[in-house]
Amino acid sequence: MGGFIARRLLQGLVLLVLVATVVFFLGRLTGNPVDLMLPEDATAEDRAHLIKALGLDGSLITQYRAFIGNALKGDLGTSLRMRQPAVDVFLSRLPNTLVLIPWALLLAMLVGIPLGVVAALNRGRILDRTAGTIAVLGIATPSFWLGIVLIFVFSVELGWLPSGRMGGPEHFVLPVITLGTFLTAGFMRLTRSSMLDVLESEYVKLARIKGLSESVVIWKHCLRNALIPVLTLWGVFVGNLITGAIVTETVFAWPGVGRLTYEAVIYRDFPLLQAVIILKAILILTINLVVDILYAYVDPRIRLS
Amino acid sequence: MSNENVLEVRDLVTHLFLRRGVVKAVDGVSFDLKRGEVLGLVGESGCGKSLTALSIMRLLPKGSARTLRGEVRLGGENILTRSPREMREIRGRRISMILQDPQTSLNPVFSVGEQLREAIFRRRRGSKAEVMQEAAGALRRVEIAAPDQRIGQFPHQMSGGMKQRVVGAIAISGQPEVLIADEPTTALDVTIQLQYLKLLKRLQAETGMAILFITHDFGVVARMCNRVAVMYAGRIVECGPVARIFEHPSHPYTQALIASVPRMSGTVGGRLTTIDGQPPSLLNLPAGCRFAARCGHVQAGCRDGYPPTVMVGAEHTADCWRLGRQ
Amino acid sequence: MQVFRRVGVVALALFSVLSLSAPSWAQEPKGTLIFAVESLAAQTLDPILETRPGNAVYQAPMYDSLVGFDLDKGGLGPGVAERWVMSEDGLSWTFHLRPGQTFHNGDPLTAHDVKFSLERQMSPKSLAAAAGSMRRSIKSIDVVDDLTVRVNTNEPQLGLPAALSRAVAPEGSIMPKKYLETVGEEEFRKKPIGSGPWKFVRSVPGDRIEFEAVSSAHWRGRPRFKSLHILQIPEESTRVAMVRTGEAAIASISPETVLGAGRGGIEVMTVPGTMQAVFQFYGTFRPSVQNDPISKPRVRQALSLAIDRQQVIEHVMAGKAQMPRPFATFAFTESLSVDRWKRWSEEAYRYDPALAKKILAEEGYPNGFELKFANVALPGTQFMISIGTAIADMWTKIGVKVTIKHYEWGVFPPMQRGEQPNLTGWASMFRTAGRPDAPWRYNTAFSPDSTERMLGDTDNCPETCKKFVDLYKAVINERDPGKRTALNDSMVELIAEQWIAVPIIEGMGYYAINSKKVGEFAAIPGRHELGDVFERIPHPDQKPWKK
Amino acid sequence: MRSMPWLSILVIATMLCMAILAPLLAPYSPIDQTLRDKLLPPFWLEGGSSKYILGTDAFGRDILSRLIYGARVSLIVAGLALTVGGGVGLLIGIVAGYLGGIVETMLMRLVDAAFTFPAILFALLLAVTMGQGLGTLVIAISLLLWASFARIIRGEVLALKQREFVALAKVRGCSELRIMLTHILPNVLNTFMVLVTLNIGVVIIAEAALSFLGAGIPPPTPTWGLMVSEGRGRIAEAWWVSLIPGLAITSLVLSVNLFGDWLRDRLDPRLRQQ
Repeated sequence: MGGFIARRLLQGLVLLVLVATVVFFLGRLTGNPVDLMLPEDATAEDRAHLIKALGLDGSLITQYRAFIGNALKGDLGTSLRMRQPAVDVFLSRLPNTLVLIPWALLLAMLVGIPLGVVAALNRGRILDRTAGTIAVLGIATPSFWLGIVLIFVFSVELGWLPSGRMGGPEHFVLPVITLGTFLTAGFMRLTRSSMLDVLESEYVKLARIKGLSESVVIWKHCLRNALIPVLTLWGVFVGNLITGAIVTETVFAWPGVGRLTYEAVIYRDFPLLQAVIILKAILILTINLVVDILYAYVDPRIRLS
Repeated sequence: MSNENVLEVRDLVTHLFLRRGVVKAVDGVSFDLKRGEVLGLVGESGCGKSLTALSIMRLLPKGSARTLRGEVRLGGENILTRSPREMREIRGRRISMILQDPQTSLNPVFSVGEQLREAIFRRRRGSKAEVMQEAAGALRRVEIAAPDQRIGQFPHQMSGGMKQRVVGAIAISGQPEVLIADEPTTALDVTIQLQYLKLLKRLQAETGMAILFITHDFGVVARMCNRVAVMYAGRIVECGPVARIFEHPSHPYTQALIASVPRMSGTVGGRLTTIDGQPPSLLNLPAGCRFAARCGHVQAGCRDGYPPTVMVGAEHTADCWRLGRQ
Repeated sequence: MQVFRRVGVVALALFSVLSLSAPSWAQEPKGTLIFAVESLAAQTLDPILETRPGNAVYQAPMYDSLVGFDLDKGGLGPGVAERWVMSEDGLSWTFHLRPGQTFHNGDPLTAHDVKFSLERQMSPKSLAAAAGSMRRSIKSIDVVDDLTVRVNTNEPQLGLPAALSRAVAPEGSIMPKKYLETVGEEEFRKKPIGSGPWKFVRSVPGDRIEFEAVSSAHWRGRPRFKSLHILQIPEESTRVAMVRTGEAAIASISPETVLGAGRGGIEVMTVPGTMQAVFQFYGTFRPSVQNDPISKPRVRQALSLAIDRQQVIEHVMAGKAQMPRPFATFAFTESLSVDRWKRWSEEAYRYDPALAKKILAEEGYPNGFELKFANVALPGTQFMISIGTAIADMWTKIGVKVTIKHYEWGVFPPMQRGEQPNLTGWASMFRTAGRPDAPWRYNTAFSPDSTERMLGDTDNCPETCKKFVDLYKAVINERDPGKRTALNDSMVELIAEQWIAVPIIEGMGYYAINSKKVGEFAAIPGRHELGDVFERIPHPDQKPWKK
Repeated sequence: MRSMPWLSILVIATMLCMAILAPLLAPYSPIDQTLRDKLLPPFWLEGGSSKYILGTDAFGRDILSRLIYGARVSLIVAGLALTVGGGVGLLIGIVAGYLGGIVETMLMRLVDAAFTFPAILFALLLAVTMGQGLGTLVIAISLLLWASFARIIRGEVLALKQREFVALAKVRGCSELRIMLTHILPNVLNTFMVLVTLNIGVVIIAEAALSFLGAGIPPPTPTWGLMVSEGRGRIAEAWWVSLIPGLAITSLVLSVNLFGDWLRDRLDPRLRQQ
């Protein structure tokens, strides 16, 4: 177990360096923050000054060496635009995204998993078809569009819910739905398919032979097994949520990390961009690690080694 | 062994409905199971043995298979007409089953103890401790060493043989009157097979339950059963006491089957014949005797209709035109 | 003499400000004014860290600028300094500060703060765009007395007041010397104070900035609302939705949504002259493109004639734009015969595809020619894409085969540098902000040592290029307003006839307004951002919108 | 067992026809503007004209024509992205799964990296670097796909490796390469095809999302994603501009998925695990 975690952490570190390097150079390829910070009629002199002020002078390699050096010391630099430590900026926004995700996941699980089970139990029947269709609809609707339609219907027309922004519980409804829809669909489909496999398995037969009640058979014996593949996708899903929240956060003016990342790209705020990507990667790696450990717990056959 | 039937199957018809068509897997099966006896149900794989068993348990694969006709009388009452919830009450406590493959028949994510507990718990509610005590006891009965440790273990930590014992323990933990054993040893190594058979016999002797023992191996039949029913292409073609069937197999198919196993008497070099040809496709069965195509003694009329069931001796019946005309 | 006339003008403007803000002293501020904007830029409240838009949107409420606005006409007006005079030798400007100004912590605002602020803006750590040029032009700054500052320059700098006016740049913002020196930079950035009509309350990164009205009167006018919240709402449809639902009182919008917003039963306010959309040609002087059609001024003129500007205004800009004046000139452009050029433009920028075709034929392109067209949008000006798409379509209609390529703003400036290989021989969209001083903008576009240098570069400066250089020198050193206007006119003329940077439309700023939340108000002409307007926005009951 | 999803097949076929025969079917050019006719509703609404059956967008461009040409672009994007991304995934999956050992470890770490790295961001970076365009979009979306393909294919291969015929081939002394090509590849193709069908939807949605973030195919070229994104600001007064392409996307993805599910049940029940 300990060895397993240690090895994973090591791999994670290598992976981080890889990611960091990619971001660093890819970012630099995309142009220059100075041009975006200066008014369109700035003189060459103004540019030179700003470049110096931002410490963007010096060759790429020197910059890269400095970046990696500091990064290993845990210093990911200062946001060019906000003149604050990039890590602080990220951490100040992270909670906003993190409060959104659990609800989206909860929605996905509360709706998606039971729906998947029901669909599987009624395989091929109308209920299954409808559930499946709804799921695909969930997958097939661009989330930004869904978000805007939701706003239009529920805030503008009906005036039931706020159009966006963080705030009290009512502010969470639309973003969570927008963020959770795809997830719900995913969970539903996955649960359904793995449920189908489990239902045909011998041990479910045995459970029935024991004369266990149908609900015990399904919700205890089947579901626990059916959830194993669902769980594997968890890591990926949550990862997607953290990064994929960009669209939702844009639509609902949610000051989270997704939006932050987007701005970091658009304004070429390299230190921020690097910090955001690296920290996200760390986050996702951790989540995956946790998921794997959970996995081993749910499925005794898995040995962490 | 009394003469009273604990299980009577009458004209049982179960069909599989597939995209390819209707498979007449169980097509009018009838037999009796007497209290405390072991009845072997023998036949090539795919002749409908397992499906017969599942029909009796009413655990047919959802959607694809359905029992169309017939009766399954357990202690006189037809359980096919029982409601699902009544059926659940019956399962495990009056009739139970051991599945073929121990590897897959235990739930991987629950401890052995837990899976036993569920079974026992249905019979007698009790404190967790008590029930666990009994679970350990159940394991001991199926000759599992150090049951108290085993109880905490998960299936993947056990050998195939041991798993099958656990399955056995689970199956009989409800003290059923009837146990269906569907090729319980085919998945086990030969050495372990023998142990397991012994175990079953012992348990049967102790509990006095009747066993419907499904197998394709006459050797096992000879070792386990009092009577044997030979199944071919969805029908039972011959049925009778083991000894009698071995001496005078009346149905050509039975004869061929027996010819194809090394003699029990163990005379070395007993010749091994194999049955040439394939069993008919259950999708479209031939009119008349289903064995006709492979039968050595096939004659005019064999293909006209399904042969009658003929009494060929005490408790010994066979479905064959030849016998009928004698 | 002229100096006094100038002062007179300023005084008048000052009067108008006072009269405007007078009634608001009447009642106590109440309620919250919520303004939704696309981006809070860097969201820093330290003036030396912020570029123009950020400064103008959310620093303006809490900071005053040394030189302010002419609120009615746009352009320069009194600010922290109520008047400013140039010394006879032209080597220094003296700013006379408005008496009785205080910072939010009660400290008086004095000449020392002005000196401190300007020097802080010029310091190396400053990100202010003009810091470099300020360092070059400003020799020293003397505090004459508490209400008088003298800025000494290396050479005559007619543009200095403009450069220190919020109408142009953020560099004029006045920061509290004493406070900053006592609490230090870090703390100042956390708890900034200024002298504006709004006090800083808090800033939530990526979400919003909150201000509160000052408790006393203010020369910019005392706010009618108790607090001011500026929200960052990136998605336009969401902004509009929030105005509809009343979650926001005012939202910045783009022409695309003006129509919808209007139909949605909410007020749409427009700010004239905030920018000019232009199409321009890089490196036409380079040998490599000598034989390209677009190196011929008349061909470029034909391209202009092919543009149906009314159509663009009406349909792309939803009617919320107007016919442009010559490149980078507006109604409020200083020392320019604006009326003459208005008339000139109406003629020159007319729609005449027939003539366009004719010219092309005469120039030897009866079947048109291939034209590469770089379409650029700055963040928040997506309509530039639409305009580009529209005129490309119009050019195709006179037989020019346009291949249009879109660039995200960030990748465009690098293309302007060096030999401009990727732009030479191309037509490209550009945009120029509304600001009162034409020469400054012309310099950055046409001087051989400038970034865009459309007429020629230092080692290859053809006829027109030379002409421009001389004119520009003359303009910036001419102190007689009359002569200066004449020179400005001829500079504008020179460029206009080159058809090298051709205005398409004069754009406006747009705001969707919930008329139940705020009363009618006017923005500053040429000033897109509302940072200097919030304090004058009334409650609906104070000044309802007339239907 | 499901029956053949005729409706889905019909929808897919229609869209394919639209894509292939675009120039013949489209009543107008997809990019020609008639500013005077802008934002006309579909013909069945009042104010709509039979001239523009599905109405016009903000530039007075015929939505039907844009829809038809959009099908072409969107499907080309999907096709290319799936070939590139799916292909790479297939290759890596097979190699990693079959060779195992250090190669597998490294490749799979790479896959993990891909999962940690926000694909949408990668797309953004590419878009601003290389400029928007088909190439960029395809690369971006491929980057989004290959990893998941690789993971699933590898799983398949691991299972296949245990099968006799592979062992036999080894015994017969076939080279690794030969085994991969002649024994492994054909056996994972089913899985691959199913994955492809199931991912078409993913691609089209990704295309839409990227257009929304300004990293898609640049205007005026019509793509469904871009159309939805362009019209989003007008849901209030001109819902058809974004709803119609939105419906097109949804119905295509829906059909493709139903078809894919059916294909999956047909070809490869094993795949249900993934």
